Amino acid sequence: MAEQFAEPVRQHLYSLNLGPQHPSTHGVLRVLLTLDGEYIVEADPVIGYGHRGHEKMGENRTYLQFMPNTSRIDYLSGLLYNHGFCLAVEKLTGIEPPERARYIRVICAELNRISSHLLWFGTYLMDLGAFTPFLYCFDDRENILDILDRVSGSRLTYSYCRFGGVTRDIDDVFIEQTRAFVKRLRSRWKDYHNLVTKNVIFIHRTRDVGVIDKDLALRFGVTGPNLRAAGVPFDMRKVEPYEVYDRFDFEIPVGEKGDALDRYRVRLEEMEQSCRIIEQALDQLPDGPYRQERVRLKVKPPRGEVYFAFESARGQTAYYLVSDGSPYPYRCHVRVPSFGNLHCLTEVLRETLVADAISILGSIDIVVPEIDR
Amino acid sequence: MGYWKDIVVGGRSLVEGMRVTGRALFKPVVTVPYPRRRLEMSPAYRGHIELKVFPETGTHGCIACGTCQRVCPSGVIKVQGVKEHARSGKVATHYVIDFTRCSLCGLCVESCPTQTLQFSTEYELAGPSRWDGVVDLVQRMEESRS
Amino acid sequence: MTEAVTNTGGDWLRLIVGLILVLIFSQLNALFLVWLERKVAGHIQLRYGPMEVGPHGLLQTIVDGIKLVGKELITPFKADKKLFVIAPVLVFMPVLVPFLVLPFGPELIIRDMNVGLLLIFAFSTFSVLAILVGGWASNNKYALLGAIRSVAQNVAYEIPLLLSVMSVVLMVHSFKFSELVMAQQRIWFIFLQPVAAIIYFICATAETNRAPFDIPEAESELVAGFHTEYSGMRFGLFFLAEYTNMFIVCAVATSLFLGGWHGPFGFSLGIPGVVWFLAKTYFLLFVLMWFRWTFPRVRFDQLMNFSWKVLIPLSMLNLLVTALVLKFV
Amino acid sequence: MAARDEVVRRLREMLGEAALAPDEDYAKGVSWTVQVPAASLPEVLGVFKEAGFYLESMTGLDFQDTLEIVYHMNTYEPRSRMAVRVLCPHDGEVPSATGLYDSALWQEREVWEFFGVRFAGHPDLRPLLLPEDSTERPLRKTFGTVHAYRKREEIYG
Repeated sequence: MAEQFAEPVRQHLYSLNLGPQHPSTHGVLRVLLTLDGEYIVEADPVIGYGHRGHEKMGENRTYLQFMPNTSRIDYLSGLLYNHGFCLAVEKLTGIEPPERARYIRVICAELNRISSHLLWFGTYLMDLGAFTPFLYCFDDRENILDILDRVSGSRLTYSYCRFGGVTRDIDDVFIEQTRAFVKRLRSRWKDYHNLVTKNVIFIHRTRDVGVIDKDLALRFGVTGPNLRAAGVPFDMRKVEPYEVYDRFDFEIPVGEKGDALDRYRVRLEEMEQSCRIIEQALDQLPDGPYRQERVRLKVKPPRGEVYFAFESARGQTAYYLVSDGSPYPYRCHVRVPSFGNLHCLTEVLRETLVADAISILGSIDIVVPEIDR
Repeated sequence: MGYWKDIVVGGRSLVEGMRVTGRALFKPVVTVPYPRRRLEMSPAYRGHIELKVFPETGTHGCIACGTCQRVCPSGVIKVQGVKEHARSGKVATHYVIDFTRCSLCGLCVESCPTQTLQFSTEYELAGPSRWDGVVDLVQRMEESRS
Repeated sequence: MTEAVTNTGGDWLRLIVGLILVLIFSQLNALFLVWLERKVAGHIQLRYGPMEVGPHGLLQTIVDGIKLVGKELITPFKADKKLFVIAPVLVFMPVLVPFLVLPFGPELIIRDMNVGLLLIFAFSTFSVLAILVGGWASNNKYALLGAIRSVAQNVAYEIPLLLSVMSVVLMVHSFKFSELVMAQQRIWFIFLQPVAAIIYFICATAETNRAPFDIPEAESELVAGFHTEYSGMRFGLFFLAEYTNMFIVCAVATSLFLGGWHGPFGFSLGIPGVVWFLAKTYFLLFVLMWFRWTFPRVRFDQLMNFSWKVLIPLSMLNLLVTALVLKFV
Repeated sequence: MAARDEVVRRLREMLGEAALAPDEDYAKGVSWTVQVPAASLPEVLGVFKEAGFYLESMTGLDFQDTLEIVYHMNTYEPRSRMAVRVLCPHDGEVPSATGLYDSALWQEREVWEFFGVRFAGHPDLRPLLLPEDSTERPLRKTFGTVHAYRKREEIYG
């Protein structure tokens, strides 16, 4: 879009603090903008307002005690983070969870992914000035939270997974509710498309805005839907299938040029693919125990390290655990996707308008506490 | 011709959008006017912990072993127990939790060897003081029994 | 001599009574509209909206008003204090004037001026000045950006607004509201001038800074735009002015395109004219709210593009066609 | 896989066979581990850059005898993650990767503030997540309570 304007005159520059308290920075993020009129000459995201020291905490807690922390790193997809941490420790120690537990985890993780995307959808539209889709999404999302509440007992920070299983078995009501939810979500697409996707104002606000192409993504380590919108079919669930993802038939949606509209489309399509995974997992759900009984509360992995990457709602996430043989990790590093996704803003925001900055910031879907850790 | 087509298509899309919200205007409301209507908590709901009363003994089964105290990630729990006489096991006399620091992970409930911990379904826990979160569960149990 | 005195006396009386009525009506109307907006928004979003104070929350806005009066009036450090204080007054004053010429009913016009329509547009432009003053005086970059946007937007949208109104004026040969309305006794102008009506309504939305054209106060970009720094009743005045402004543009739309106090096609169905007028006006207000809770916000340059590339050519064309038809048919 | 093999071939030429350790069954989540002396880090990362790898993660490990910086490089192909490990003394310096990867700008700032590793050639070494005036190195084992402070060979030996 920027090419369409005349070359901005570099004089009377002034700086504007977008945040830390601002309606659309999604948490305590501050973007230091240098503006020329309404054009952004330079953008410098300032982060760290929500730094809680999760990595240091990880070194001071046993592996199991770190579990509640993981769902607080990214509170919107807490279950995905639980899941990933669980898999990382299981890989480190060699615990094999029973089949049923694997399926339960996948179903719940995908539900969590949908809820995270729905929330993104709502807040993104709110950034663009449409308030109503936000409430519609929350109506749908509430359904997921109710479903997950039934099994995990919590609505946001689940800590549902345990090494070698999950805390609670799912029942028939859960299965029924999940199927009903998938059906309901599919019937909602038409409304969403009529209200948002086809809307001419929305299309104009997002098309060709904030293009993150392949090259930029490579330089900044952008992953997740933002990378897939640029046309790279890179999804850890397909590339390095963990858990039982290799048994399901699903596609990785990709975009074409990586603008905000592509990112929007990719996320919407991803929700549909998650629905497919959930349906297949429910069909294949085996009977059996939901938790391995012999796992001690204080797991003691052998000396060594593991780097386990998985796909959270925002992109490629990884736990890097180093064990010295004690019940406490020697080092516990979390690779968070929003870190790279946000960093590329320094480049993407250049030569855009303030209004576009908000649109781009919303479209890359960051969770600030995840960056700050 | 693109100019006119854009106007027509764009205008149509706006009308479509208004139809969606217009229909919603007459749909039933989905929110709950909270203090007037309350929802049931789910069976798995994780509130703060409380001591379970076993009908056989008429009291809790806490033996003050301290497993929950050690497993708690945030150091929320403090248990104290006494031995009635030299041969008998310990019985908890004080079981203090600081709910304000609890992250509701449920590790204490899972680790309890006598299964005497359970989640309460209470959810209106706001209080004017930070010490309102500090509760002695043994005392609480006795109050609820009487 | 005496006759002239009583005459002016009668005029004065009419004016004073009218002004008092206008003051009361505009306040009540604004409070009601705020409530209506929240209710409409609520039900569009599948929730209740205000429910607690009064039946269905009807008294909520009054309570909110009292709260606003009780709040501290904060003046930011290094703000231009005089202008900062004047701006809310400046924004509220001109919105009262148009009520003098609005035709609520056949006999319910306080002053039926022969330049009534012009008066309204002259004063509605005035509010831009107030916004500029308020935004500039705040010493806040968000407010300044909002003020700049507001001015540019108003300049761009005044033109198609007036052009679309001109085509109606051409048909009636008058700026007088009573004549404009009387000309629509048989058929409303919306059927004769649909393009002008649509353009007028779009521009009116932009004039009143309503979504999807609410870029001066775009809350997700500029926090609250030009009134970011205002608190208490100063903010309240901006707020009331916005809603009163909405009423005015909708009332003008009603009298220009929807037949004012007339029923459809000359059937009044025994309902008094003022009811017809208010019903139509509130319907238009409802549509404005419907817009706001449906659409995303347009971007600043798109807004300008839309005005200069679509609305202005279209309204020019419409005016030209009207003129030609009137001349040759 | 092609990109990975290409990198492995070139790194063998550059560093010799001993520096590379394969992990065929991907048990640690990386396919190859490359031990690199600090001086030749820019060339090694340059090889990765040319093969289309991105800097996925970068972190430090604090041992009694040394610090270790671990770079995880990945590309958009299955099972091609590689770890680059650089040893660095506690008050030492590591060449910066900012010229090659823009993402290193922030990740190096993070490692700098948490471990106190200076990156030579980094344009802007301010704290990123910590307050601007902080001088602590929180992830070093000398900060706060720690459970163990070990030598490197106790874990990897």
